[in-house]
Amino acid sequence: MVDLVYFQLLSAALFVIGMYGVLARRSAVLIVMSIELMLNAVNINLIAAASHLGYRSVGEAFTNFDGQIIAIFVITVAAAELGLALAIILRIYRNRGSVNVDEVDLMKW
Amino acid sequence: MPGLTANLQLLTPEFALAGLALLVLAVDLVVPQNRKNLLGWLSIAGLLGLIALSLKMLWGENETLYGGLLAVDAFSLFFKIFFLGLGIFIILSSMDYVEKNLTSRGEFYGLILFSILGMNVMAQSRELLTAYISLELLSFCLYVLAAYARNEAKSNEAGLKYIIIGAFSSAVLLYGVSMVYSTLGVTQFASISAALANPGDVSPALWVGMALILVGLGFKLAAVPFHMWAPDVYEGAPFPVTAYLAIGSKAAAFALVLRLFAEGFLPAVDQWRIVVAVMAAITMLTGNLVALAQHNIKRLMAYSSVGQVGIILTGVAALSADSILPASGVMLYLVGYSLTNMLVFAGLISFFNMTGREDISAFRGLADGQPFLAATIAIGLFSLGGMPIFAGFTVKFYLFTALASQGLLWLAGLAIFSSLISLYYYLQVIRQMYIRPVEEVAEAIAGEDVYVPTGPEVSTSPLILIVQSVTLVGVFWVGVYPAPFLTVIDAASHAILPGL
Amino acid sequence: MENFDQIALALIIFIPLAGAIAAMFMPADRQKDVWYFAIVVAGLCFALSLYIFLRYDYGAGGFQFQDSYKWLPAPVDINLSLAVDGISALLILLNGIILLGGVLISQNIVYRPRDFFVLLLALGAGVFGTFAVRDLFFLFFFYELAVLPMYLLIGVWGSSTDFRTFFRAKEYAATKLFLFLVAGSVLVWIGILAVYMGAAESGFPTFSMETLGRLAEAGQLSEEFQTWVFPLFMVGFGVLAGMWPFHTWSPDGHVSAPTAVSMLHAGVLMKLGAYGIIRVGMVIVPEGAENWMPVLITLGTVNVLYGAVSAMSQTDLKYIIGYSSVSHMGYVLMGIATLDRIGVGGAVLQMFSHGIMTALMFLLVGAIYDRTHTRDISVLKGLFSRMGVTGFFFAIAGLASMGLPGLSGFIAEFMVFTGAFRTYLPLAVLAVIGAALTAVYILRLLALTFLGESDARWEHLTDASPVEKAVGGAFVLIMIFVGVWPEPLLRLINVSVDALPGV
Amino acid sequence: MEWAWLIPVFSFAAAPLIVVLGRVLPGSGSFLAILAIAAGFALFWWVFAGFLGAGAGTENCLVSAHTGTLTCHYQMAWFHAGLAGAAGSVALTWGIIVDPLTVAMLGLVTFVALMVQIYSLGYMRGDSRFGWYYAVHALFAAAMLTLVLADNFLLLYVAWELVGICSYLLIGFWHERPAAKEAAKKAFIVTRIGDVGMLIGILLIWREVGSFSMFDAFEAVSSGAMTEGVTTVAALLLFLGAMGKSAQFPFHVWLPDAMEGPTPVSALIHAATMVVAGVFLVARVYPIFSAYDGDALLVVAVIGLITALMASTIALVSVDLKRILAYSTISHLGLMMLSLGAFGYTAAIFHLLAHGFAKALLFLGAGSVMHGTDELDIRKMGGLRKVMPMTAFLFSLGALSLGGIPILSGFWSKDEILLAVNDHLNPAFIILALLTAFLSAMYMARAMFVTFFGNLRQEMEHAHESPASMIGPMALLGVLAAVFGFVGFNWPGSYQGIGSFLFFHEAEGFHFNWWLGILSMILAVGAFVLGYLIYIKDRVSLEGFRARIGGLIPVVENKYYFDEAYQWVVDRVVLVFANFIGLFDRIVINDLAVNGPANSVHRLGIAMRLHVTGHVYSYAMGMVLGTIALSIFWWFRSVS
Repeated sequence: MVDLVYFQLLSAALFVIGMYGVLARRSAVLIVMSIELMLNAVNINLIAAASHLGYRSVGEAFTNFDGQIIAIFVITVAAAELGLALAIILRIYRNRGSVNVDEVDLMKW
Repeated sequence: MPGLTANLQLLTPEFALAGLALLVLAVDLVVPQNRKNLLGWLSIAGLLGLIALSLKMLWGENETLYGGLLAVDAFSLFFKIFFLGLGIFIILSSMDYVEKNLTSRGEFYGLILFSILGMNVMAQSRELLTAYISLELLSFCLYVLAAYARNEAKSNEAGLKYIIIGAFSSAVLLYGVSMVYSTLGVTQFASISAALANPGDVSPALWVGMALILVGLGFKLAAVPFHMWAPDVYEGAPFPVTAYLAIGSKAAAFALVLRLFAEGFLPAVDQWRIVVAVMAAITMLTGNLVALAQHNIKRLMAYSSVGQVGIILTGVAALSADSILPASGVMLYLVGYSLTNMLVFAGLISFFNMTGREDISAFRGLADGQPFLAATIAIGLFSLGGMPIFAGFTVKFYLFTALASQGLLWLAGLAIFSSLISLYYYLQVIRQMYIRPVEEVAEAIAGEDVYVPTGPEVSTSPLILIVQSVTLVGVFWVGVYPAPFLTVIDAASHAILPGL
Repeated sequence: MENFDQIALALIIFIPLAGAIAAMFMPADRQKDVWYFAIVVAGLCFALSLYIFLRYDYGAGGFQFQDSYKWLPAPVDINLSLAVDGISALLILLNGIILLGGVLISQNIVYRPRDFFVLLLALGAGVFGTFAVRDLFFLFFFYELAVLPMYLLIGVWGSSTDFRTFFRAKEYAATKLFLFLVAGSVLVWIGILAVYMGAAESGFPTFSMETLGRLAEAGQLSEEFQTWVFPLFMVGFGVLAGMWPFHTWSPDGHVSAPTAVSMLHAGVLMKLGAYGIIRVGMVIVPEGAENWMPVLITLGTVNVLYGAVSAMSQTDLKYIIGYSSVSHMGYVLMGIATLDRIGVGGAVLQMFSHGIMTALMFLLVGAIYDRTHTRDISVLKGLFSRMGVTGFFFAIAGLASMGLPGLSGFIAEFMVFTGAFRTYLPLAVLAVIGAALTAVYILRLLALTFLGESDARWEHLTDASPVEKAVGGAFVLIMIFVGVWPEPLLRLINVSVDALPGV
Repeated sequence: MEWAWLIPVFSFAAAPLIVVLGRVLPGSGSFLAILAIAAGFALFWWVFAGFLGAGAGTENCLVSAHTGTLTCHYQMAWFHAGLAGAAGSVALTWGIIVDPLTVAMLGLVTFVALMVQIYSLGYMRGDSRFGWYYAVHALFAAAMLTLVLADNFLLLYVAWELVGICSYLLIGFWHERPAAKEAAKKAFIVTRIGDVGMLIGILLIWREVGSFSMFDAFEAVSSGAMTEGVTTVAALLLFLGAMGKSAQFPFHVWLPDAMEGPTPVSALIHAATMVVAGVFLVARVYPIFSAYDGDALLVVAVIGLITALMASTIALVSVDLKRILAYSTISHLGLMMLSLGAFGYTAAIFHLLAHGFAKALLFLGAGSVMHGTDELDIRKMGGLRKVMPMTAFLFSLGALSLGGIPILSGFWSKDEILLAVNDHLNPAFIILALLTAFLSAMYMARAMFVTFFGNLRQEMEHAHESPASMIGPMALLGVLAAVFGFVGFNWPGSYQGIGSFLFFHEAEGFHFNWWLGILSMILAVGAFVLGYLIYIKDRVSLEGFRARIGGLIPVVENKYYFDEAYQWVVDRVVLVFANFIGLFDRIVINDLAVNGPANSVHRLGIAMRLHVTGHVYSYAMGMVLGTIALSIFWWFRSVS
């Protein structure tokens, strides 16, 4: 079967891309999207690891579900987080007609 | 699996709390707009009941549920009471503010209750996922609370920054979790420590995973360099929420950190002690130095709490398998710190209710207009600065003694030095309130005092007076005779350090 | 009686604290009542301190009035253990005297009088505590407690002064003084923790000075450990003792502080530092002390000369006295540093005598300032003809400070010199010369301020009020008594100094 | 005799009583002081008798091995420095010595003080601070008596300082006069400089001997425990103190200014008693000075000679009557020192006594003149004998006595000094000493003739004779000034002359060196005759002489510019340095060393706050960097 390392590399790449998005984007919405990307990287990592660990002991039944469980939770939480974030971004848009985080700096220093 | 639902009754307080929160939300629908304070009273009553209930049924318990995901022990009980009490204080001191400044007041209390639930579970959880879920529960409530003043740009901005950075950091945290999981295949603290006990065959990826987890928690703690959201969020959030952030979320995060590091990472202490120590050092220096340059009282308190976090982190760095001193030190410090901060914030909130101002220069001459208010704030600030007969001094001394006992004298020295710096900006506030030019003193003597918030028409509300007086007593009590607190705290430390 | 002795020390700490707390609940506007109340409290303290001083059995020596309360259980194991030896007893008496005097002459505090006396009493409690405890935690606790009120006392009730070349705002002085003292205590704190660490390494994690002293005797604390710990105490406490170059908070603090605070501050607070060096530095890390004493005595000599010379060039009465305090604390440091039984005894006696003397001076300066609203000696002249008693007392205080025989200062300085000549001849010679410099600025001050034709501008002046006369007279009598017959004090000092290690 | 300690105690008691009760008592309590000193005087006679009666057998008395005279010693505990009995601690005592020196000094002090205080009743009458005057007088008397009785260096120093402060208070008695204020300050500070040396010397001896008792010190010296070097240094340091008090060159500058005080004060303190304390000190610790064949004494002699010469020259040109007397005092003190330096112990003390009586008389005379004329400038005087005959007579008596006119006491004592100088020092000394003798006779003649003889000026006609309370004491002193000298030589019978009573080591009978005696007699008489011719008859004109030494006159008239030099040092060195330190403290220590770091920390904070930019992505960037740093750090920790 495919070695775990490749999955990990993939998730790492995805995670870093998400990170880059957070840093590079100026639109709040896109930033949130990039965060979702990072979370999905986490999921890949988890599930890969879980399946790998699950088959570690050959011949036995699939034993280690933790990864998948965590992934499911993460997806749920991510969804909630997304909703919350969008709500707040909406407020911002209402109040100042833009979601550009460059302009959101009333408070600094 | 057996025992998953065994002794489920031990979770009654949590279920009840959730129920209470829902109840508040439900009642909110029927309570007329002008009677919303009822909800506050309802929550307070419920919290009081919960305190009594928890003490009654959990005292001396030492059990685990769901196959070790949650622990019901002295440690979690201690923090449970801590958070419930804190909730009472926060609601008490926020009622007037909410009435004046916020819409949809019902959900406010409901959210606070939910967040308390999140904190309680955080203190109980002995497994990474559980910890994460509860942490997010807390965080979500806080995101909303921070943005609660819907029509204030500052509040929105606070919410936005908070949630973006929060989500970002939780992603990092999760990534760390996933790495730990992928290297060890376990997520329970106990198993992690078992695996760490013989670190011969673990891959360095594990350390990175732990590092990322530390980052995620560092965000909750607002430890440098993960602190930058704190001042903005503190400034933008509604005043009571700021207090709640400064006290509650930090305490909860520390509860989690303590349990995680004590029960999970302790065998690898040599790996992370220096890391945490350096983090603590940078945190307290940055926080206190930047606080020197603040003009907004909320921002000042934000940076000061960053500095305080640095000092508390030193205790985490000193955690060791052969002494409960550091753990107790951290918890005692949390008690002293929270009481003191509650005292200060109660004063600040009532001041804000009077004047609607939050710049430090607004406090000029407060001691002549509102002597008691000024005195409480001054006492609180002196206590934060670590002056004796107030809690601040005693808890600092205890914590630093713990550091010394672990040979971390340099860190203790740094911490003491940084609290010297902090004293300077606390003095700036006290100076505004008390020290006035000679000619103004003459006016004050002559009775023709120019200062605005004076006299009965503007005065501290009884609710806040309750908070102030209770916390005041607490501050003096911890400062003068902390032994009773310590007996409880030592029990808690024993719970997370079973070896002792 | 026995059980009263048991609680005497607890009482002398508790009474002023309780007084302060009780005063908080008094009506803010009843200025006189608060004053009377404070007088009663301070009077009780004075009576107790006198009782302790007189009842201390100098024949037996050692620590007496022992009493101990459990405070924190193991592992930190902190007890509120109280006891005094001759040195502490003497200094407690000093504090009793000056606290009472300070409260008495504060009758014309009109701005927030209640808070003033609350803080003043808290300060007194802190000082009593520092002298009475035998546990490092509580020593430090009360030490900080004594420092805490100074900020507000100076900041709120102090006075800003506009000098020709610079402006000295009271908040600046208050902040500087406060931060300086706390900075000093930072070092002390680190030192205390270090000692705890060292003791823990040798198996006794404790803050009890009793135990730590025994550890040091038993050589449980290695010499190099002591050698790096002692400077922490030396400098940390030295700051409060006005040790050069950490003295600058003191003159500015004096200039801005109200009279009573100056009295307590120069009279008692600065002694806390010296006391700390003796009680903590010399006893707990004696070998380190021995290695560092050459430095300390050098700094002390610098204090003496530097303070005296700077005092010469000052034009503000309080600056002159402030610098003279710096100079006189130099004798204390020197005496301590001699590690000679006479020298250390002299240092302790100097603490007492300087306390009384400088308190008297500040009292009188305060009296002058209240009437003339200036302290500029180039403006004040010929006050003697208007304020005869004030001038007379001031002259006596001045003579005492220049070490005139028959007054307390002489015996103390003489003993310090005696000790220093045996141990550090060249520095001792310098110090004797410094003593002569004192005469220069004191006489300059007297000549400019009191002697000479009285100025028309000061026609209206009235002499010191009866209270001031009474307090001042009492101080004068004490100085003469000690100067003529120091034995009653020296009996206590000698026996306790004899017990110090390394002497 | 063991009650000798009471002599000062009377006056010590009187002083505070007068201060406290002065307002209510009649005469502001002056009588208390007089009674006290009178009691002291009476007690002195009793002590004197007891001492003459005492022998080596008497309790507490023995013939000291160090001075060779009968010495009685009484003491009681004072205080312990260091735990009693412990090693390195020392017990201080109230202790008194009664030996010939002390007895002689007691007599002088009590008698002159008594006279002066009675005299002051008239002189100070009506002064606003009459009581204060007497209080300080009493205190002074007490301190001075303690000084001569003290048996240990500490007590001696205590008394030494006390007389100093009394002198300060009395010189500045009329402090409204700026001159008086300054003079008082000057006197105290200048003498203080000497005192520092003295204190150092005392402590040095303590360091060597481990005790403050003089006897222990003498013992240590004679037993060689104190080496030659230390002994000499200690002696010279003590001598510094003596120089200060006795106004020896170069510390003489304060004494002339001290004349700003009331004249009786000058008579008592600055002529008869306090200023001779220096001489007394050297005599008291003579064993230390004379040890190791007296290296220190040579210095004493030289200083004494310089002082004597310099002062007498200045006296010759001064125009203020009191200042003439002051300089003459200085010069005679110099002679005493010279004599001590020449092993003329007896002569020195003898002259000290004789000079004390005569000089007190002269000052009181000057005071009487001032009282009668409110004038001290002798150029404005002349022929006063017509209006104040008694004063004139007594003053002249004193002048002649000090001038060394035979059979008056001054002649005998001065002769003894010359004799000692001649015997022990090299010829240069005796020549200069004789010159001094001539000069002193000369200025005495000048003062006497110019003031009282010649014809009366009309502005002086209002002048009047002084009351009996002033003349009486002068008369008594006059008697002594005239006849005291006779105690000097050995009358037929058992009495062997003062040298048999007051001596160092071996008693010396009275001896008289004819050629020296005649020489000094010629000089003295010649001086007076010359003076008569110059100032009364002006047969002899000084013009030629003046012309020849013209350059020197202003130098002498300006007192060799000592005051100017000192003033320059004070202004240009001391004060400048003090101001420098003051500024240093403010600018360097306070502003740079203290405020500097504080401000830079504050600025650091202001700079550091900039990292919170307010942009959410930069916060995220911070987290990312932090994360990377942390991971890398931890990774490398683990792999290494």
